[in-house]
Amino acid sequence: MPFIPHTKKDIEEMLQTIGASSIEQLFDEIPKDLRSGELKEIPEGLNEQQMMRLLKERALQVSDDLNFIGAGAYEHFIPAAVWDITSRGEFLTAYTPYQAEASQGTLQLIYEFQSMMTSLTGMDVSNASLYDGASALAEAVLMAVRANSKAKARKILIPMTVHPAYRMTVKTTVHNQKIECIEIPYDPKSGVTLLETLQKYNGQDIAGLVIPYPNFFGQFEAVDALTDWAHAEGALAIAVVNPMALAILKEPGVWGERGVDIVCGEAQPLGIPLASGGPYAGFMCCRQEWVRQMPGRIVGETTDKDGKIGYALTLQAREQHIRRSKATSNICTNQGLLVTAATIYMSLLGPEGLARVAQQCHTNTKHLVDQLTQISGVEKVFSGSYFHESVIRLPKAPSEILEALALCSIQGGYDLSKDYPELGNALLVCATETKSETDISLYACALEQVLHANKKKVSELKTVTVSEN
Amino acid sequence: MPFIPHTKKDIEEMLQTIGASSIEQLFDEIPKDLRSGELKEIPEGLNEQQMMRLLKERALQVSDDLNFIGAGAYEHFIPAAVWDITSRGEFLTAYTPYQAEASQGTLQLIYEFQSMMTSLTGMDVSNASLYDGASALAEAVLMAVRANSKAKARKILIPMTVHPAYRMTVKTTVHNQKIECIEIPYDPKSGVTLLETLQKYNGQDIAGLVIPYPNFFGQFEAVDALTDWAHAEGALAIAVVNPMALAILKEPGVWGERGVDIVCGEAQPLGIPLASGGPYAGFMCCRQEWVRQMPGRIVGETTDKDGKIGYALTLQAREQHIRRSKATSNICTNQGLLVTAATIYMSLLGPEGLARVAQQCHTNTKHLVDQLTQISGVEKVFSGSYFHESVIRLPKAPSEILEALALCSIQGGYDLSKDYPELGNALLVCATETKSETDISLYACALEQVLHANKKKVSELKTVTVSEN
Amino acid sequence: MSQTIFDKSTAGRHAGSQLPKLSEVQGDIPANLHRKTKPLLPEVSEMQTVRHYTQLSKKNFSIDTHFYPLGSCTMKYNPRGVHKAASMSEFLQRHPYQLESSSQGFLECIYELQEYLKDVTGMKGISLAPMAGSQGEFAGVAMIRAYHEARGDFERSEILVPDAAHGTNPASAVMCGYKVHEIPTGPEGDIDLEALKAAVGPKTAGIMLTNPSTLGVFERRIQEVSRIIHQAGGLLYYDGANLNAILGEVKPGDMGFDVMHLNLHKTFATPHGGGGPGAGPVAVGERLKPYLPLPMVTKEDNHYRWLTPEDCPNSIGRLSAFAGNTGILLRAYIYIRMLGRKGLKRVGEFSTLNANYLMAKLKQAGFTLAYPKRRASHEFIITINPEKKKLNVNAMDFAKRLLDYGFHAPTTYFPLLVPECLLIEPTETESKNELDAFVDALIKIRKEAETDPDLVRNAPHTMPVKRLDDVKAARELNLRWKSKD
Amino acid sequence: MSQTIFDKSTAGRHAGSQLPKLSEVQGDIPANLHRKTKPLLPEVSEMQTVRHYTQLSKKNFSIDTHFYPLGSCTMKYNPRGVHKAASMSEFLQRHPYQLESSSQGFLECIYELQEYLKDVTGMKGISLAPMAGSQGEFAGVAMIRAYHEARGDFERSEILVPDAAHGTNPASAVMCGYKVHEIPTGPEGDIDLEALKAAVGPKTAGIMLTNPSTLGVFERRIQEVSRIIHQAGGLLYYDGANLNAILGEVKPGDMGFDVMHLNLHKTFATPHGGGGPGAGPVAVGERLKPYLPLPMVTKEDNHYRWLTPEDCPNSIGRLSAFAGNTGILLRAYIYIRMLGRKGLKRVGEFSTLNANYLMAKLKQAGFTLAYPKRRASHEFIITINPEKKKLNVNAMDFAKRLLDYGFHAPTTYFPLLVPECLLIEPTETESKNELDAFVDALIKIRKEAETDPDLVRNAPHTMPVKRLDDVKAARELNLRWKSKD
Ligand SMILES: Cc1ncc(COP(=O)(O)O)c(C=O)c1O
Ligand SMILES: Cc1ncc(COP(=O)(O)O)c(C=O)c1O
Repeated sequence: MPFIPHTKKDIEEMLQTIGASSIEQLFDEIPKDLRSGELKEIPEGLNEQQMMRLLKERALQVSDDLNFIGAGAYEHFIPAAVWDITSRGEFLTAYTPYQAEASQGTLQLIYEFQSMMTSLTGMDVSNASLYDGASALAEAVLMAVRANSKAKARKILIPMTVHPAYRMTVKTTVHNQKIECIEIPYDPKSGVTLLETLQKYNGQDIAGLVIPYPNFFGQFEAVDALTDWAHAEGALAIAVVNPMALAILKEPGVWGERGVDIVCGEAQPLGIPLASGGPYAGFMCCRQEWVRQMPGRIVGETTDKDGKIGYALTLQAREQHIRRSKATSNICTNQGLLVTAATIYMSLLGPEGLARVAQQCHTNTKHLVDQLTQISGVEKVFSGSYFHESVIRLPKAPSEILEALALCSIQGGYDLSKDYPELGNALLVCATETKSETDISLYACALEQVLHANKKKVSELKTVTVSEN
Repeated sequence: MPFIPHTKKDIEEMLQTIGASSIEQLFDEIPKDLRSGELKEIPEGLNEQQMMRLLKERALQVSDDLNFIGAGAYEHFIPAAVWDITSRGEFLTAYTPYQAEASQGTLQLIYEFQSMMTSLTGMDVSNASLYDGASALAEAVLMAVRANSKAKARKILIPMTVHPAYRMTVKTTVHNQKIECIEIPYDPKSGVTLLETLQKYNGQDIAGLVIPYPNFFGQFEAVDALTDWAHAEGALAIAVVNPMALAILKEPGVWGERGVDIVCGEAQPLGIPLASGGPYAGFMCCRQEWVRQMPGRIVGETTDKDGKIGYALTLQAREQHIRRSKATSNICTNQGLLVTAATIYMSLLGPEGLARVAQQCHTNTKHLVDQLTQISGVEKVFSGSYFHESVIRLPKAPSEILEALALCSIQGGYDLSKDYPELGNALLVCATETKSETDISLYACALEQVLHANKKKVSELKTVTVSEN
Repeated sequence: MSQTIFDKSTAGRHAGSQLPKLSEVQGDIPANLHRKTKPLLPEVSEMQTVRHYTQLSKKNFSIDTHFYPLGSCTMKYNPRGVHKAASMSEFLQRHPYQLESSSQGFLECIYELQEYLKDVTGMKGISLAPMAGSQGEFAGVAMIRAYHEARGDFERSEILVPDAAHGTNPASAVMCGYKVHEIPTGPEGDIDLEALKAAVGPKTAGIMLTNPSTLGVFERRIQEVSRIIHQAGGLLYYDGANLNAILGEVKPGDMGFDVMHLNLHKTFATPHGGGGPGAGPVAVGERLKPYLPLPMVTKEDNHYRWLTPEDCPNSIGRLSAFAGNTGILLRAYIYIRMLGRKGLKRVGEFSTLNANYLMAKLKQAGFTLAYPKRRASHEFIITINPEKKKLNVNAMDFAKRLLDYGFHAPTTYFPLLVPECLLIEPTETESKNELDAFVDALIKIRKEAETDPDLVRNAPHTMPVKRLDDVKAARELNLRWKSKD
Repeated sequence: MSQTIFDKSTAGRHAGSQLPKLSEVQGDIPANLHRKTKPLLPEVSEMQTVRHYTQLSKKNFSIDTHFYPLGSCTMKYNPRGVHKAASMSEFLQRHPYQLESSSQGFLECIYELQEYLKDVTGMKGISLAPMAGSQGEFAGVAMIRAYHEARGDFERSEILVPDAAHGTNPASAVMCGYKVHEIPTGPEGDIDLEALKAAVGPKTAGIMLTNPSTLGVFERRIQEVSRIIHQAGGLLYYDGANLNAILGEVKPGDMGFDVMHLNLHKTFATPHGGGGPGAGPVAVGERLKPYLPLPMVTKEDNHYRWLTPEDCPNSIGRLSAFAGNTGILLRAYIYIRMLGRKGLKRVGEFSTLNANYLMAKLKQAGFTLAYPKRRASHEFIITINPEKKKLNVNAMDFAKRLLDYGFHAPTTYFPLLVPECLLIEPTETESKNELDAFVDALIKIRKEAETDPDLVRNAPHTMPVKRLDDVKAARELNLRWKSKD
């Protein structure tokens, strides 16, 4: 019996103690007509060996291509130490740290995570994670509405330069509470939100303004002006950021005159593998004044009976297990293990390492865009600088081109034509620090071939050693 | 500086404390003319990311074929838990447990390993490992000579059915001490050592007789008769065994009238990956009376100041760090981590699991031999039953056939024609419990094609799901 | 000893082999966008990081180290093989937007998991999108709202929730814009049917309950509850946190539930990670299928693909940027494949056997059961109220002292309606020996409470810290490390 | 608490998902060959195994958890990335007899490692076959014997070994059939040259020494030693255990050594695994090349292959069944690739800096250096003799008390010629902060020895067990678990 330790003798003795004649009898309070028959769809069990072979076969049907997709999930190099330690049983198989004295490992780690995140974002307070970046933004919107002193303000402005899936998630989450999300169009030249566009909401009951940074196109919004506009309008400024970018870019805590109110985003770039989109970890930081509106767990330093420093979950009166229907959120299980990985990752990289990763991602993407746009028919879509993603326009439908690139073992980017039909055959591309010069040339060469079917063959390039990055 | 934590400031302060002006100065006791120049053959360093890519490229040049080779190293399924736990830093990065109080984890584990090994072999005492099976046999031979009361006996009989590399290792090790190894031929029909062949050594100064089980051809030696012959001749009986086989086969402790004196062998089948031949772990067990002749570490149970049970290295007076030139062996560093893996493996498998693995290996190999010998021109070489390896004869040179099979992603066995030219085009094949019916058919089919280039194609078979085993 | 990583930091130090090589030309991010201050991240060597977090890990209790009978949390063994298989590089490296044509092996697993979970729950449709139980609840209640509104019924403003319910239930209802109406529980742990009847009406959007309930007993009149709610036009939501108890025995779909979530991190053995991640798939009967959240996987001519908003125009939408906690889904899939249909049924059987055995032993030992006339489900409640009255040692003291004995504490002070309660869930993966040892420890602690009550009141004594001051933590908020100088 | 796995075993229990499926027909092993009794292996569940060995691991000190300044052992950080790269499935699954044509990527690594190590040592030939230092020593001395015998010189029956040498040196010489002649050490740690001159002669096969020696000092007159030995017709063996100190600074080949081993598990950071595995490649000058043990890898026309006995007719032969501890070789290779030529040189520099700093600090703190006039190499010795005389607290007491302070003890009572010695080797991967903390601990312990000597004499107090009775362990031999019933 996989994972069940009972011997025949155990079972007999246990039933005897209970005073039951069979295990079956233990279910005698369940109405007979409800007892169900066999599970039909579930196959016979496999031992670990059989299972490993099955899963290896499945894995073989997932190709291991060179990846140039970004769009909210970024391939970074993850040092071996990160998951070696994160996978230790004591982190992996512990529950939420309710019994603080038996959970000091997890609790201190979260406290350290909070310290790192507040510093990266320039905020006072961080929570211990939310599900992912998109749901974190949804929670930030709810929080802004709760926190905003203008009691009736239930409108949130969300630029269309926010990740489309984030916008959908926010909508799904907040519309039941009759909060209205107003989408703000972007400037088709620069791919960012213009202050002019916001002006028409002057004087309205706006609870919050969302500021993506870098935005979905990889471009830099005018964060100072946007933050100040929000504050001038009595709205909360909500930054949704890539934490990796903050290693080199101005932190939201110092945007504009006063800094933003809430910062949220996706911690995936910090040591969390792509893994088809999850588990990742949403994060949220805010200014001290809003701490009691914060959703999710928070860890605080305290002392024990002997005055020794220790850590515990705190401000639990915000949470569902204490406050129930009056909680700041329904979240309970969060993404603790990913926080563990992110904390170890940030510790290994340090300020210098993180800055270098961010810098090199930028450099590589710029190099990629330069190379791709030298191909005839391929052009840049937006002016202005970008972080580590950028939009290019292709002469044909991206979906077709992406399938053709996949035949060269290249995942070429994110097809924007569905979410942003107005951009035409637009593709969002990304080259993180994991890409070498050769990788980038390989992509350029493959695209050239797909579009113009000539020039050097991809296979030639492939023999070049790829360890030079 | 990879792995060196010093900052500039640290270095300055440290030099100041030392009273040196530079690190260079710390080497001033070394004669100037000895100071060497740059390392020339060593390339520039790589960061972890670059290194991982380089090694992945190297790994891609090691093919991941279906493996039917045995010959002393066996592919068994290794449960994930084995190396998950073995790789924990506390096991992986500890030193030899000299400070017993700070090493109870390793020490108790070795004590448990010793308990398991003595029971598997039917002996009284086990050590904590030697390097590998071959060097363990060499140590067993030295031990037999030391232990043997007939002071002048320096002859050891080694059947040719012992692994050829083991015989070479023994020779390299013992000939410096003027010990003579006499090789005993096998019966060409049954592939085992006949008692008659030994009779000519009756009454000679034989210190020990080596008994391989199963022998290198996979066949079963007449262990009872051989053991009794040795004892009748005043020689020690040394069994060299596959511990996996002992899960179902009679343990050396009960061979013949009195059981053997020393059992050694290779622990690799117990949860240790093939890994090109190492690190593995040699083991050695013996009867109580020989314990002080044992080479290697031994752990014993003892008590602490409070009378609480604990574990410590014991009988250290046998060892080089105490006894120096009078030690039982020069061994110091052994194969502790592999012992860790083997212990966890045996605990996970238990007596039932281990017996099933052994049984299924036998069944699969029998099935393989049946299928292969149905191919015209392929025949069995020896009569009698075998454990999980067997010798077949091919119509062409095995080396050629093996290269051809490799093109079908099959590693087809161990070519015996160099070590045993008298057997002709002989090949030693093995199918452990990791092989499914399909795998075995795949091999048969590939061999058929290689030999006769017709019938069903290998590629057809390959599409059959392989998770059925 | 309990230094933070920041205390170990020295300016200018770094883990050299983690620094990427920089290209010579470094792009063109305008200088005014650069950050002015170095973020407060540790500056430590690789070994310092490894040592610090390895040492921290050792301060945790966990399934891999301790019996962890935390009620309502199903802390069972998390198979190492499952973790390994789900960690194969092809799975870890797959970008969420990798083309479907390059991802069939992954999509196949997800698709089959959908099918399996429908079988297990007796439901007709499923979305694996929710990232934990509470998000599943949110999605389920949002679908209930969508269903009523699609029928033009905008009057239903209330969700009924039994008083024993988990905190996420009322919180999720409120997140969906509903008011919460609490329904009391009867003396034997079943819902008070009269109160229920009195509460239902045209405002009732639905009821959320779990069965067996968090009181550790099976709601015997579930069919009647279902009838009452359905007659009033409401829908029934099933909180799947306790599914472990009835796996292969009863299906929520057969009990009359319209929508439910599963906690894969409980029932399907995915590790809890010190707080998460989990996954909370939401399954529905026929009526709610159109509203399921995205994404889902469908199979067409042996090709697997994601369903799009165009395929599901009435979906409540998305709950996350991508496809939820897919790594956890993969683990649940693998776990199911390992157990198979027989193994899954045994989970229900043996988790129930273990709970009833432990309950019987504790009763024999003189502890007070909250529901002495009932069978335990996979968990049960004892109350320390008698001990508290007699010895002034409370449930929390017992819980903390258990830590000294090497057992994680049961859930304390939940459900709220049983005073001084310990909610005990042993799960099926613990052996009889372990359960016996746990009973022995509780007996010893009670003896200590009689002879040396301060020993228990001041517990724990052997943890890295003694009992912590929660009040101080909340009053003197210290939520991040600050340099002392 | 410290139950063995056997104490947790219950007859008939097993880890179900580890049982292979059996075929129906089960082969034909004759019944008389079957074993009659079930072997005493634990019968436990998978979770019990995981929990038991996870808990056991927590009782160890290790590099990943503690500063471990064990002299002569070079306990430095073992990079996690190296372990991961060497654990790629292609490397782990490769059968030792897999065809060369299917193994080029692996053989390339091994070949390059051979080349790199020749560069590092200044030697002309190398075999990676030996599986640890002591096997390297054996192989080296066996080659010395083969060399003399090939020249028809059968008279040389002695190997000289300084009294400070590691125990493996004399033991290895004896295993090769030599007698051992000990050479005394002078007051400043150098070899007594007069004694050496007196000892050499026609019986001298060679000398084994390490430089820097296990006394933590560099043998300053090594060139003279070399001249004396060579003039007598002997050869010089270099014990490479201390190579960390001089990596990139001096090459043994340049010092005049003819043959040496390296400890990859020391200098090249492969983890020591609680006792092993290691690898002890043996490198030689031109004269001994023909005798190198098998196997080795050669490169021909960009193709890598193993050398065979036919290629090397004078080889001393094999030392193991296959190619030695190849997994360790791979790790050393990867480590070298990560450090590169500059990084390797820094190892020598910073291990020396750390040792000299620690020595200076301890001297300042009033501890007694064994060789106060000398530079430390990568390690150094203090003697607790003054403390012992004054306070009756000895080196072992200091060592055990250090455990309570969270530091692994230095090597104690070795080398044998310094009384009450602690041989301290910090390695280059420790930070100044850590070294300072270690000094503080030693100062505190000395204060304790003055004020409360029993506290130190009875240490340790915080380990899983108190001080263990070694005498009892040897006298009442209990070497395996036996059932109590
Ligand atoms: C009964 C019950 N319902 C709901 C939940 C919420 O599930 P999750 O923590 O996955 O959000 C839990 C878990 O804590 C629970 O025990
Ligand atoms: C100086 C010295 N020489 C030789 C050895 C033996 O090396 P190994 O343990 O690898 O056999 C050691 C290690 O213990 C040592 O410290």
